[in-house]
Amino acid sequence: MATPTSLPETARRSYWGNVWSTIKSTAVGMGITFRYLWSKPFTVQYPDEKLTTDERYRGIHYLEQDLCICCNACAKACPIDCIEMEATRHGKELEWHQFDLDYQKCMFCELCVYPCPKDCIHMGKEYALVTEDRGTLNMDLLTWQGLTEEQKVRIAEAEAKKAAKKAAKEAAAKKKAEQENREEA
Amino acid sequence: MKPLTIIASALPEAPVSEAAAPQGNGLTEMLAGWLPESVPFWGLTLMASGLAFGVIMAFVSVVAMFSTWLERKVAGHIQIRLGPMRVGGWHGWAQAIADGVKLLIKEDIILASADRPLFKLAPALVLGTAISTFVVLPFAPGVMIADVHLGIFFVIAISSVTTIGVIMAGWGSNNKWSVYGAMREAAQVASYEIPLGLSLMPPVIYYGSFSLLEATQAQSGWFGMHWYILDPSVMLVSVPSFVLFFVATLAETKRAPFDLPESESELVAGFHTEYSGIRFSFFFMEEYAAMFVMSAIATVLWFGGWNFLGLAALEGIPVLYTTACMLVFIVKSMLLVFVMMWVRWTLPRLRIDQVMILGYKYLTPLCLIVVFAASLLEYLRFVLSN
Amino acid sequence: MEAPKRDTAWGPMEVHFQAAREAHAALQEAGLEVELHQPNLPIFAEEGEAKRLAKKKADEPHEWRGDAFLLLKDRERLLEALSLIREQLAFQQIVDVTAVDFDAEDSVLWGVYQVLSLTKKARLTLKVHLPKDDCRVASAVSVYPGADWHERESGEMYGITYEGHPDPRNILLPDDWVGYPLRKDYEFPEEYHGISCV
Amino acid sequence: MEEPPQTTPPDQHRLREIELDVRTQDVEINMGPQHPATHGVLRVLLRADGEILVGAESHLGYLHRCAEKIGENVDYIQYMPYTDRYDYLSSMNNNLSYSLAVEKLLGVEVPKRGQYLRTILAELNRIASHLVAVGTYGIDIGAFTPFFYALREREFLLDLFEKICGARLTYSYIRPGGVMNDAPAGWLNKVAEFCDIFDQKWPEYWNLLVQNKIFIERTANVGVMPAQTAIDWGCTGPMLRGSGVDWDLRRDQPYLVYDQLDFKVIVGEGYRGTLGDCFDRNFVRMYEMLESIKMVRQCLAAIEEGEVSHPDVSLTIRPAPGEAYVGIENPRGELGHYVVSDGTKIAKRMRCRAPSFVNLSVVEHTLPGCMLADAAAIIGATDIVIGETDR
Repeated sequence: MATPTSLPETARRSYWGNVWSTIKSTAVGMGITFRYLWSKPFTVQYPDEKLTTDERYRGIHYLEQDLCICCNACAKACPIDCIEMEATRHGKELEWHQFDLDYQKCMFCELCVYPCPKDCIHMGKEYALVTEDRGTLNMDLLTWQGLTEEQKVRIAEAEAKKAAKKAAKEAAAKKKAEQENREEA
Repeated sequence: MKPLTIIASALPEAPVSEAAAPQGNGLTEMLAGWLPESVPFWGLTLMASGLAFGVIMAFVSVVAMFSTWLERKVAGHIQIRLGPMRVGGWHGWAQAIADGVKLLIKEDIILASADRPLFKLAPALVLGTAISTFVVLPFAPGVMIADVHLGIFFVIAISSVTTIGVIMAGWGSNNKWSVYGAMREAAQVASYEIPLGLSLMPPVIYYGSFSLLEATQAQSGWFGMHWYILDPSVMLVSVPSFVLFFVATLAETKRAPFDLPESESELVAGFHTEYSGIRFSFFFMEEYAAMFVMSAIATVLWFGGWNFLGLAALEGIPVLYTTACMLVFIVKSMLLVFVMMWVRWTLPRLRIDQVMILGYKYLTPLCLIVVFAASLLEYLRFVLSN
Repeated sequence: MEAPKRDTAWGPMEVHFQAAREAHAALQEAGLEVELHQPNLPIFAEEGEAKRLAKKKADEPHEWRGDAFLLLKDRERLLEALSLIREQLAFQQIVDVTAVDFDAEDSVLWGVYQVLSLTKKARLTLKVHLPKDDCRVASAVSVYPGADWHERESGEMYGITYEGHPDPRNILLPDDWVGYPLRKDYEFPEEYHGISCV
Repeated sequence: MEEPPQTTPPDQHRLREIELDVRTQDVEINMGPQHPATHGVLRVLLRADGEILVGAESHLGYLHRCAEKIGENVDYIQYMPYTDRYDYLSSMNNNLSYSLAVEKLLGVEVPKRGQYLRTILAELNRIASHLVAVGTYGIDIGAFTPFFYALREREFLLDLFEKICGARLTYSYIRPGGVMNDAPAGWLNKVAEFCDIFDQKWPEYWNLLVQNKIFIERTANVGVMPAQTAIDWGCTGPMLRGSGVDWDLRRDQPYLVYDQLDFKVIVGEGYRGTLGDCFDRNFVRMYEMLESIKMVRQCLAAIEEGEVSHPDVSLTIRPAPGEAYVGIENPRGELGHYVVSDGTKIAKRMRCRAPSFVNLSVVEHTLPGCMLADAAAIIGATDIVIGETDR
């Protein structure tokens, strides 16, 4: 099999050489550990002290819901399909039902962030996903559900505008018709 | 001064030092004073034994608890961690108590396929032997359960009974890893008995006695600093013999780098893989008790026992003197225990054949050389002094 | 030997093409029927080509980029070819043995052998076509011992029988797994021993 | 060619008669899948005659996650996070191998700054991975403390990775077409700082662990693998170099900017025992860390401002049809990705040639004849990551 290129350590050294190298290397090692015994510990006491996460940290997502247009781009980009969203459209306004991100599956790859046309989904800095029930890991990223008061107002305004427009249109059509009638007459 | 020997009569076979064991003295006499005269002598002896056992057991528990805590703190700080910090507030001082309570209330699992009598008996045997070695330790003047004349011999003999307990545990567990651990323990302890016994010979030759009490008393000179290891006339022998004893001790107490019976990265946990709850804690306590006993023997034989610089000045105040002596003794022993821990967290583990090589090829011949040198030195001293 | 020149950011290319050409000539000389396939696109895409290709429809004719490979026509002579590659052409190390099921409609699998020469510092890819209905090929273990586990893996994943393999058990999958998971026509099981796979 | 040593088949019980007419039988021990020395869910079935092993057989597949099948079902950029999870100790290198294979099909070369960043990160990740390898090796043979010192330096590296890509283990930073984003301001200075710190700390591991007499006794002459066996069995990385074969893809098939860097390929010398033993493998790892530091320093000196990603590569990748194999020097050996494309968004074949898988295949032939404790030492010196062997 092998051709030994050099003698093994034990064979090469003499009896007393072995004794000496054992004592020496043990002493060197114990010197290092003894120095560390009195040095400042490197660890932090986790729940009391927390290390700061960095600017680019990829933690639990957050959604700027008022920007989101429910285009499903992030859900399509996700390699494991862990995003599900649902909203009803009222003209320009969205009535949100759900925006679920399943952290049982999510692998924090940030691929959902890039395709977003409105730049509204971000990786946050929260990281503790400790829970006693796995079901709770299927999180809803929505800050509110359904319609907000402002949205309702805006929808009402839009509807009123629409109605006014419609009325104006109808009125115009009526006028036109009347005019035509008159012309015909 | 005469030591207060408590249950010398409980060990009828053991040769009792004449100077130090007046019959019916100590605890038996104390009990006789309290109890009605109708209580027979054997009853008193039994009660005294029970009391002594209680005291030792309590002491062992406290030592084991403190040692586990210390071990974790030492390991932590060597590894730039903190170790336990939560339970009890200051540096997790109550961690060991919490662990003890946890182990007590944990389910005691006995495998269906285990050999039940062996499995159950093993932890008791292991802890029992560890405790009985405490009998001969001279903690302070007068605080010693029995001054066995062959005290050193007694400790070596009793402490190797642990091996039988470990083999029982390994075999009874019906687990191949456990059997491996047990067999390693058997091979290792049997081999290291020789260097252990031989390395104890230089101090024995020096003191001319096997008695631990006499060894301590012999070192009381020089204002309490006439320790064997500090005596310049024998330093050439005392230092090497201590190093050899220490290495053999590590192997005897299954401490790293000789922790093969329970090497966690090869044998999972070796012979106590299948133990849980209180039975596991027995093995745990045994390890620390054995460490303490071995360190205490080293303290007595090399580091002057309870003697310390200027301690004799307190002799006038008995209670203070005894307490101080005890404190000195325990602190010295714990320092050696600390060194054992320090070694453990520094060195890798040996392989079983290397353990054997170290024992037979290195330690035994070196011990023989040291014993020979010690004898020669003693003869020279004898010739010179006459 | 000098380290080969770095042609691209992903390593030298020309040395591998050269090795493929040499191996092709040597194998043909030995009477083995081998085809040399070389890419027809340049190594680097021209400006905006990635975008152009990205817009291309799937059914348009495509150019081809990447590694060159040798296609051995007769799979019965694989061992002959491999030992020639090892002994004469000095490709000492087998890097990978795998298979490719390009399309569910295809009638063949590709058996792919990647070998590496530590002296020439070149790689070579040898392929054989294995009909799906008679999926067997000689095991390369006798020539390259390193093919052992690779062949076990592609054997279980593609259902290829490596004839003469010393230990043809499953390696990653359980012994009683049904089907060949990496084939394109593989149907995912509903459950395995009562464990739901869905 | 060397015939591999035959292992005893598991079903054949060896019954032997030894002296004193004692009939003995081999012990079959199950090491793993839950065992501290198998570095994950590897199961090795050992057959032992007392403390001496007479046979070994590995059983894998406990961590099989169908990564190659997934690769045929998701598009190119979506597959990238999965490559992180092969060898989770050196995700940067996995990303790099995959990205290079896809770039080979795309025919695009990353801009210079991107290449330098990739090189720096690959080398830093190599250090991080070797630190774990050497540290856990200490644990395997019973020295617990060096592991914590190694993890302290690794922590510094993970902080650096967190700063540049936001993750500490599964980076997904190096992507087809470039890198995720440019290094933040001051990051390169931090890397230089790390190099200085590491140079000071390295002798500690060397003195505390590798130079220790017991360490040498435990590793020298253990698990000896001759050079020819290593080549035959396809071993790569420190396993191959530990056996004295001078082969490093970074020098011999230079990718990225390695051809412009001045570094030495560390080869085992057998200076504590036989060439190709466990000590040599760790020796190679230890010195490779220093070489990596050297390379990082050179990269830091040479890096210039500019683009980090190729402008043509977007999130949807449709490489030209064809096939590409790119093997790079992972900390554990040659990590190759073999990608077959038909011009669509989704690959036809996504093969990962994992170094641990190959290196592990030779272990069961090295074990017979060793002692039980050596099993931990040999498996540890192979430095396997089960995520990679099983994929």
